[in-house]
Amino acid sequence: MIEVKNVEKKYGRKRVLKGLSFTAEKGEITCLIGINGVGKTTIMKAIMALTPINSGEILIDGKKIRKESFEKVTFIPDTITMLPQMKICDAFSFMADFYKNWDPQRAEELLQFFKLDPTERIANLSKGNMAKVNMILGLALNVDYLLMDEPFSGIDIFSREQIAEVFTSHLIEDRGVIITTHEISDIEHLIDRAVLIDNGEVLKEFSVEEVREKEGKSVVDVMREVYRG
Amino acid sequence: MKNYLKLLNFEVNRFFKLYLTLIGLIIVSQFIGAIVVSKGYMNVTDQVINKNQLSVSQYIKEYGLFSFEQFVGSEWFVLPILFSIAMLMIYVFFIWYRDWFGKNTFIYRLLMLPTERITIYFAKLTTIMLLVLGLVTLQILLIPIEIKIVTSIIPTDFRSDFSSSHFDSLEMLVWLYPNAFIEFILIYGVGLILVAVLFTAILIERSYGLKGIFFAIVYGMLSFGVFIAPILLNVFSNDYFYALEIFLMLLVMSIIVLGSAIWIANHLLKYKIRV
Amino acid sequence: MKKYWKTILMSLIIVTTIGSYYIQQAMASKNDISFKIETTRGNKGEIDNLILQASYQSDDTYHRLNISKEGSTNQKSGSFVGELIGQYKPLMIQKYIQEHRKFMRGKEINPGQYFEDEDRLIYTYFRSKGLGNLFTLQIDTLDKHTNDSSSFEINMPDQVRYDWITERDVYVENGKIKIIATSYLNGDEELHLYTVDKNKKELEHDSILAKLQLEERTKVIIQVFNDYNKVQNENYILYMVEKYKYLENGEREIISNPMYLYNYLNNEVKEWTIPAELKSYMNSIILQGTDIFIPVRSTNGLVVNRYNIEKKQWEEPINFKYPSIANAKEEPSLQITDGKLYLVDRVSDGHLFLIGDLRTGESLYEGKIIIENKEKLDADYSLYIEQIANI
Amino acid sequence: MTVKFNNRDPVYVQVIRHFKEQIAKGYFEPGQEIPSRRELANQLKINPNTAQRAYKEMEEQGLIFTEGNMPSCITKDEAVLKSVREELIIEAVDLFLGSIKSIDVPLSEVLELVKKKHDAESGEAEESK
Repeated sequence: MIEVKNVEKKYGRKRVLKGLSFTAEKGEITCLIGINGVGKTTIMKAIMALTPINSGEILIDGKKIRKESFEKVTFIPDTITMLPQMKICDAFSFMADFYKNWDPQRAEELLQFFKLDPTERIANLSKGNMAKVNMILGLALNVDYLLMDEPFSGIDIFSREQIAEVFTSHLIEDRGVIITTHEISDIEHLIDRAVLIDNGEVLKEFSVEEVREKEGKSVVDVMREVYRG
Repeated sequence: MKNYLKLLNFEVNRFFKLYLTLIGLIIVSQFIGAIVVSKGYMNVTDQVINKNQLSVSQYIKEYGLFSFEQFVGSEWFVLPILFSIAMLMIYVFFIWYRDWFGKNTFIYRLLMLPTERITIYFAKLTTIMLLVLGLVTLQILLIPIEIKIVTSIIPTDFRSDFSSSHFDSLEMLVWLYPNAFIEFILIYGVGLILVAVLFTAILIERSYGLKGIFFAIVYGMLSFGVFIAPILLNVFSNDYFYALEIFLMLLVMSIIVLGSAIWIANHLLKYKIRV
Repeated sequence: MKKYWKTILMSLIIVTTIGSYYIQQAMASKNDISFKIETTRGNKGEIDNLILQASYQSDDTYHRLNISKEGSTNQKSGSFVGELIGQYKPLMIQKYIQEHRKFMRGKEINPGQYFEDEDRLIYTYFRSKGLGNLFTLQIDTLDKHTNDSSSFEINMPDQVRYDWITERDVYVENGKIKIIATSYLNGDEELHLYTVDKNKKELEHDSILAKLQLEERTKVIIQVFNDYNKVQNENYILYMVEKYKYLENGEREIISNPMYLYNYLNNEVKEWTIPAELKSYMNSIILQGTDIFIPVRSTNGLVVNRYNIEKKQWEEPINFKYPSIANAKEEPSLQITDGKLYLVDRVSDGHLFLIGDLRTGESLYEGKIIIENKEKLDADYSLYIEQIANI
Repeated sequence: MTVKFNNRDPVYVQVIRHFKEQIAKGYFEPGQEIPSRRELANQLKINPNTAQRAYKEMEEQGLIFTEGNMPSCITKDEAVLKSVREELIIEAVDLFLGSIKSIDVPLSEVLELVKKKHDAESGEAEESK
């Protein structure tokens, strides 16, 4: 599992993460929920050591991040992490070149699923398609944990539906997924755990099904309580 | 090691198209220059000879022979070199900043590769050295061709013999093409250290943002200070040391500077870098 | 592997091109000119530990080399490595550094600042103290037997204000250090004799042997004839004060050039006149011990005219027979050390190297300095010997 | 087979109810094979872990059984099937009673209405067949 233990982070004097802690289990979809600017993306970058933390600790399966971890964890930021002048097939061969557990068949599968042409240049892709290719770069990796930053935001409804389907597919099964979003409505029944975040702190961390079972509340109801309360 | 080679190849590929245009520019400019300078010389000589009815030997006695250095000194030859140096100096910075800025965030991908992040640093460092040495090589290959061009235009009795090395006519060329291999290693070694220090300074700026620029400058000056410390030491101890001792101290200092540059870069890339 | 053809190709081209360029450079310098000494007559032992520091010149190539009985070693002009190991310092200085490395630290390399005898090596240095051209005189003494060194510094009196001071010779005798130095102050030139009392560590006396203001167009040089490159304890200094001016057509017209002899022992300065017929050979005058030698190349060898300072008379000239070339464009290189004459002069097939005994006039050794790689021979090369030293 | 999930009840509970309705309607005959967990998650657009939990729950309730790694099937046990039908009917009746209680109408009148409605509907069903 991924443990984030009272992580402090400051940009200059502004405290962005204030002793934030939560855990994400392997095999569960954990969703960080909070309005923009509360530090969701920062947490993800911190987990991937893409930005330093001032104090606190982040462990992946009990160990601090090191180069081998990048074969076990992957991060799909909100912009594509490949060069625009690359063709999709170039991007895939780049991934195959560097990652041992890059799965070309799965990449091929996803390409067909998303109905994308491998010889297309990334620069000429629509925002939706670019998000899909970006998604494939993560999904086609045989990793234990997948971090996705706002996978659905700002893309057309059809691409969104296609991406949502991925969450219900075998690609996600028994992998730890952390996604961030600021509007929960369209994926509420996809996630296992929810972590409500507000200006750098975790307000509430709960299992979505348990809350429905015990309190009969949806995630949105909990949010209304917590944020207004 | 394998990742290092893959990254190196990847970085070289990224610059290759621009590199080819640079090479094309150098070739075109120097070849045209060779023709223009030689033709110009011949026109002048023909005019002078015809006007004052001189014999060839009188002309030579009066105005001297055409030496290849006249071409090497011309702007046709020198400008492309200066331009390439400027381009490469800019690319020393651009090779890093292009990954942060621009439409994509390729730095994410680089930092998420399952390899020691210092490999990225080494790959980019080697790329710069390869690009520099590539142009150095190009020039060595072009000179004989340019000599052929000039000799095809200027008849033998008008020109001095072009045998000796042509790199000791211009101050700049003496530095780029020293006549002893050991000097070549030293000069390009210092060049390597300069680029390494610049890279680390860039990484400092990339890790600490605004105050990073200040840190980077301080780090740069510190490295420079450490590098020339033996010379300062010798001056303050009014020449206590012999040249060889100073040289050995400089060697040690440069290893320290290079080592610290790499160590800092490694530390920054691992713990402090921000995307 | 084939995917990385660009990088591999580039690296291969770079390595081969630069590699071959420097191999070719190394080759080029390897088959530079090299010389060897062939003995023709006399005892071979004379040149055993001799090194000739020479420079070779032919149309546009010039470089320096050391010639010895083993052959010649090239000093690539301005080679970085040569610079590092101090190859270009005068041989005498190199010898001092080898023998007294610690004492020689930070010392200048002008032999005129040193005085050496069996038990001491003394070093003098006029250090300018920043602006206002105030000078201090630093005297370092090394006791050769005990190997410890002492040093003291004297502040030169206020009126000693010059742009710079160049030491020409140092003479030490029963506690007195006498330094001959020319000092320059915006164009004016003075030849000074500073006397320092070694025990009291103070400046005892500062006399001006020659003083010249720069009149408007006249120029002035003070030429000291003692051999610059060697540390010799001559009792006498022969110097000339030449005043000349440039005429419109650029010719140099000598106004006056009296010569003086200064005697270290009794502090006397006496004018010395050179015989008219030898005037044109003035540049090759050598003062050695109590004699002034003026060598003149004759049709079949060299005539060395000798003037004995103590007896104040010209003695029998010594002449050495060898097939010299009358109007050769090179001057004979000549050096006199410890009563021996070392001569290198152009002969038809190279350079003659002759060692003669000045007392008896007979030649102890005769040999030829010739170019080893014959095919490299280019007729009008010239070989100039800067210094001959035994190491 | 699309199901509209509400956000308040646990998704796995809604999945189980969906299965019970299908059984009650006879859509699933006893012993019939049902889609695997992965197919179900995909069809119902739900998280595979939820499908997994729903299957586990149904197995506990005896609704379905899985031998080895064969696909799961609906139970053949009549008693279970009967109880499923009853459970749904009772649930519908509770719902019905809950809603008419507020209208305060005598039970006999209500029953009369229900019978008339039922006969009319079954008549139509007869003609349309």
